[in-house]
Amino acid sequence: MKYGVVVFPGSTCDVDAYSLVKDVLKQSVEYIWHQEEKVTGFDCLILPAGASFGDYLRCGALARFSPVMKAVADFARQGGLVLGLGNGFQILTEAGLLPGALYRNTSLQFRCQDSYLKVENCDTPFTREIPPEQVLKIPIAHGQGNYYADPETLRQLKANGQIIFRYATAEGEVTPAANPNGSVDNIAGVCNESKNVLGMMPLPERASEALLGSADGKLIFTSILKYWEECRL
Amino acid sequence: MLKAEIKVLLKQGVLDPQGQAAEKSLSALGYQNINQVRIGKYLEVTLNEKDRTAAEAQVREMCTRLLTNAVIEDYTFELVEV
Amino acid sequence: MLKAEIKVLLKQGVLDPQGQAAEKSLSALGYQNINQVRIGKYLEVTLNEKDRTAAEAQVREMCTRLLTNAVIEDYTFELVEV
Amino acid sequence: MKEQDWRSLGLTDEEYQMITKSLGREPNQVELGMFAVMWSEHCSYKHSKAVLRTFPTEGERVLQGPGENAGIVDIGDGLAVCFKIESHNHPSAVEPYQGAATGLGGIIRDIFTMGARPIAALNSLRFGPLEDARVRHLCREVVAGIAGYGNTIGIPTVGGEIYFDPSYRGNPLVNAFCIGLLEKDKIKLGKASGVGNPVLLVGARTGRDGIHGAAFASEELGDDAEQKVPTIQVGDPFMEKLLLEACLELINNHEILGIQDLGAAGLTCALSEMASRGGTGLEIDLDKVPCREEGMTAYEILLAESQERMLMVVAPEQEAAVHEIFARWGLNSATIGRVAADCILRIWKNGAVVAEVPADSLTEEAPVYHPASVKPAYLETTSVLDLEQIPDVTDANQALLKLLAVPSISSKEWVWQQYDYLARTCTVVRPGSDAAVLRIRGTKKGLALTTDCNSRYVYLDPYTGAQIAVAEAARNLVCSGAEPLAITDCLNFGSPEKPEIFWQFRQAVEGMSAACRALKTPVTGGNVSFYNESGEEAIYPTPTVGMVGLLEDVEQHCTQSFKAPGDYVVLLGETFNELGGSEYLATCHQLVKGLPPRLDLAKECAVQKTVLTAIRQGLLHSAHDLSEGGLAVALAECCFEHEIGAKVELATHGLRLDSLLFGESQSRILVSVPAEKLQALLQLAADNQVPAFTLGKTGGERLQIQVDGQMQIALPLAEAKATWREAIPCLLK
Ligand SMILES: Nc1ncnc2c1ncn2[C@@H]1O[C@H](COP(=O)(O)OP(=O)(O)O)[C@@H](O)[C@H]1O
Ligand SMILES: [Mg+2]
Repeated sequence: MKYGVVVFPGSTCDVDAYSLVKDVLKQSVEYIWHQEEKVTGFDCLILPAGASFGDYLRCGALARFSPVMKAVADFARQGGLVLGLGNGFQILTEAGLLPGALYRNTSLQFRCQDSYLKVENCDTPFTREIPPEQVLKIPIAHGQGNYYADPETLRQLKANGQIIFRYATAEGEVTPAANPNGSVDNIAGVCNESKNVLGMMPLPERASEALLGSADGKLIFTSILKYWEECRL
Repeated sequence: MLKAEIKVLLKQGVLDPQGQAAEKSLSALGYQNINQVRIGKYLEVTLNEKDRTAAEAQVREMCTRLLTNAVIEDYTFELVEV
Repeated sequence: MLKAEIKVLLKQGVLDPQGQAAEKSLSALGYQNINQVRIGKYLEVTLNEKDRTAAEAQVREMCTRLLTNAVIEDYTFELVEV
Repeated sequence: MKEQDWRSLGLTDEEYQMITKSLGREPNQVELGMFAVMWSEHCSYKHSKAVLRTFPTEGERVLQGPGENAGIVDIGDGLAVCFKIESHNHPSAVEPYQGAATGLGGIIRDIFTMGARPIAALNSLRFGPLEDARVRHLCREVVAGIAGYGNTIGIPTVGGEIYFDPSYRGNPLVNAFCIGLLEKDKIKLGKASGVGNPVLLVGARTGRDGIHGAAFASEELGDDAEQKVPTIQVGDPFMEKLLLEACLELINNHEILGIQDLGAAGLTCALSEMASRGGTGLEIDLDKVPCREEGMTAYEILLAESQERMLMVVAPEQEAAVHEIFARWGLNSATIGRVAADCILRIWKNGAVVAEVPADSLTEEAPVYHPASVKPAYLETTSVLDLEQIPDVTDANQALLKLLAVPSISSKEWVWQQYDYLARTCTVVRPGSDAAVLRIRGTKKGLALTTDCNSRYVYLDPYTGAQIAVAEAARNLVCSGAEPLAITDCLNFGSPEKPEIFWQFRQAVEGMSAACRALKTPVTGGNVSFYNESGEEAIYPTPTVGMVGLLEDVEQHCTQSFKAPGDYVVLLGETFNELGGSEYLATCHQLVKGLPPRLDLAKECAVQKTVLTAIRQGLLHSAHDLSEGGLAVALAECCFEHEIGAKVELATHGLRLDSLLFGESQSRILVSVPAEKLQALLQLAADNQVPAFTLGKTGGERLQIQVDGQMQIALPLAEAKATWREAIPCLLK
């Protein structure tokens, strides 16, 4: 399958997503410059982690106006898979492709550490290969990963099964102490109503090889691959 | 020219960790009479524009589109001649 | 009670990378009449204090000691009754 | 010109005479300003140059030694690494966030200037005691500044060091290290060549930032430090990220003849260094320089230290391509002049020549001083340590807990969790072990990185202390499974005009040189920061070592933590009655006294060779060097990560109990070995004549240390770990 990794001015972890697809997943991948107005021929688009536009004003606020974002929105509307990792998640919320907003961690500090994720919905293109009870060990690295949605939005998210990952203990318990950034309801990742756009603050591309400390994140990408293979049939 | 002075704060109901931290530090410094601290952003946008009504409409639009995020933030602004 | 509305900006001459980036984005969005954008902080500190003169002195002190960074920032404030 | 004109710029009367002689006339104001910054200590190295020449700088792998923006070392496979460390102490004392941020930004530019892609950063920090509110502020802001810049530009900060000591109360140290990777046939140099070729200034626009910053860095911090502050430079990591990508795109696809970053002394320094290295002249028109502010004078444009700018020389047919690439990245680029034949820097503004100076007179012909050097009087007192007068430890449990809570020993997680140490997905060993290990994509190889300096040792004996800094850095790399390759150093000292300080400096350089020769780690570059004083007090002399090591197979990396219960715990190397300069004496007896532990370089090499071979043969589960806090602290540190305890038995063999448990004898490494590999390890040690002591086994939830059959330390790991982990966060709350 073919991935596209969107590159905004100041994108930093575009290389991480690109290398993951190429070296670990062994799929084909291309960078997409933010000025592109069309994205065609891709099966999955990744909005990469790190920073974009220096994270100035608000993370994702300036990137969402890049010309490519109209094309990303069209791609999503047509059912294409879009994965926003860290900064990519922030861009997707700023662009209105995902509900809610991400703001400053309650600790007021950037946090780079392992997090443990409870998978709340295994019935999405991104999570179908994850064994339901498995707790994923995936690192976070952000200063603005505090997820907020108003009560009504939250209710809808729950009702539609759009909450995909929640921060938990290594044993899978969702507790306040396991929440690294103050996110409402320990939310670490959400998707849109039709489940083809996922945003998450933990970074699975950093946890897809044993050499780097965990390969749990790879399950997300194998899920995507399986979904794509089935769709093709 | 007109300068828009824009004050942005987190919506009531959205936790303001920065404000709370400052509040704590201030009482630790001995200020006993602090009731509340809130911390947000202040922006100044200077426009080559003379017409206040046009400027107002434009500032509002820029705030909604780019300068603030309505999910978590509220803003107010004033226009001053410069 | 009195509320101090404090606006903080980088001193004139100090580089404001955020303001510059926002300025560029606004012109890319088609706003042609933007002359300058500056981005700073906005703080609201509510005090259990009735005396304006006392409040003013206190706010100035808090700004110097904690709330702003005199090396690179300037601030102004207003007191409003709440 | 009047005396106060040059004196107020920091030039001496003799220096002014040298300038008039060199020019054959009096300089004008602009020229005087250029000389003042270029002849400042920071740019000219006038007090240190002669001593620095004694460093060993050559080796089989060295592709670029000192003299360029950064050193370069061959790592095989057609690849090379480029690395350097630099100080930003004075700016950080005044505006800690921006000072630290721009320090990192500056060293990153030094790396990509050479044509390398920056892949990791480290930082070496020194502050006063955290009990002091101002120190806490500095510490928080410096760390936030490094995080803010490094995380946003996307270069992982994978390691470093941080110490707290009263000597740094008024003058913190902020040293930033960066390493980049490049193909070894793509090295770029900061040279101007080809008469008539265009000179381009790219990146950020020039503002009035940091005028006389270099001169500011070349003075002691006085009470008026805050007033003297030049306009503070604010870092713009977004701009630098764009600059980095644009420059690398350019370098990889087009012929760039010379490229140089702008740092201290701004355009003046970059122009004069490029011309001087290339043996050419430059004709520069300041009206072409994109400025951020209106009405900037020639003086201001030439001296401003605005960040995120680069100067380059290209062939005329490449000029358009440069402008096109920079425009695409949304950056300014301007052709500001041409290369000239006459070795003169000729600067124009408003159609008139405003400065006309031989390039070499600013660089090569800067004064070189051989300052007086006198052994400091304090050493008379500090070197006397009568252990007989000090009662041996009675409650070793308490002493260990006390040491684990010392901020310089305790967990540094509070610092590094603010850094994105995983960006670029190459970090194999994260912060918290002896050295960071990165994989090199597209190869089997890995790099190990560390910075080290125990400045208390250097204070007590600059020669030995500096040797130990090098030895310890190498030991850290070896414990991670890497072969040490080369070093870069940042020499932080007080005023070189004080003979006692200059003596420290010379001794330290000699000590480092000796250790570098023995360990075969040449010096490829570095930085000198003098005048680190506030009030009467100078900092401890702090020659920080940044060292790079290579793993042929990154899978063979090793960390300090115990991995499994039931492993044997073995101590390699010998323990002596050495408490001088130890953390134990400082913490438990409030004494900074004695001589630092002896260092026998031959023994050091033997221990390192043993451990490196053992790791490569797959014998070890962990390896950890002994440093501050000695054996007991090292054992505890090995237990923490995976919460695997240990039970060990020691024998005093005539040693004091405190020396045995907390002494800091050098050339010792603690390893854990699975049972079936113990014999092989002991044999290997014997073959290398390295004493090896099998102390006990890993396992359980406690750390237990028996000495001569008596339980001296028995601590639940949970308690010990909490003490160690919470120390810094508690103090910073
Ligand atoms: N302590 C040192 N050891 C070895 N080389 C040094 C040392 N200090 C400075 N140098 C070398 O002197 C040159 C000038 O250093 P510096 O002025 O710090 O470079 P830059 O212009 O990049 O700031 C560099 O090549 C540097 O490597
Ligand atoms: Mg340089």
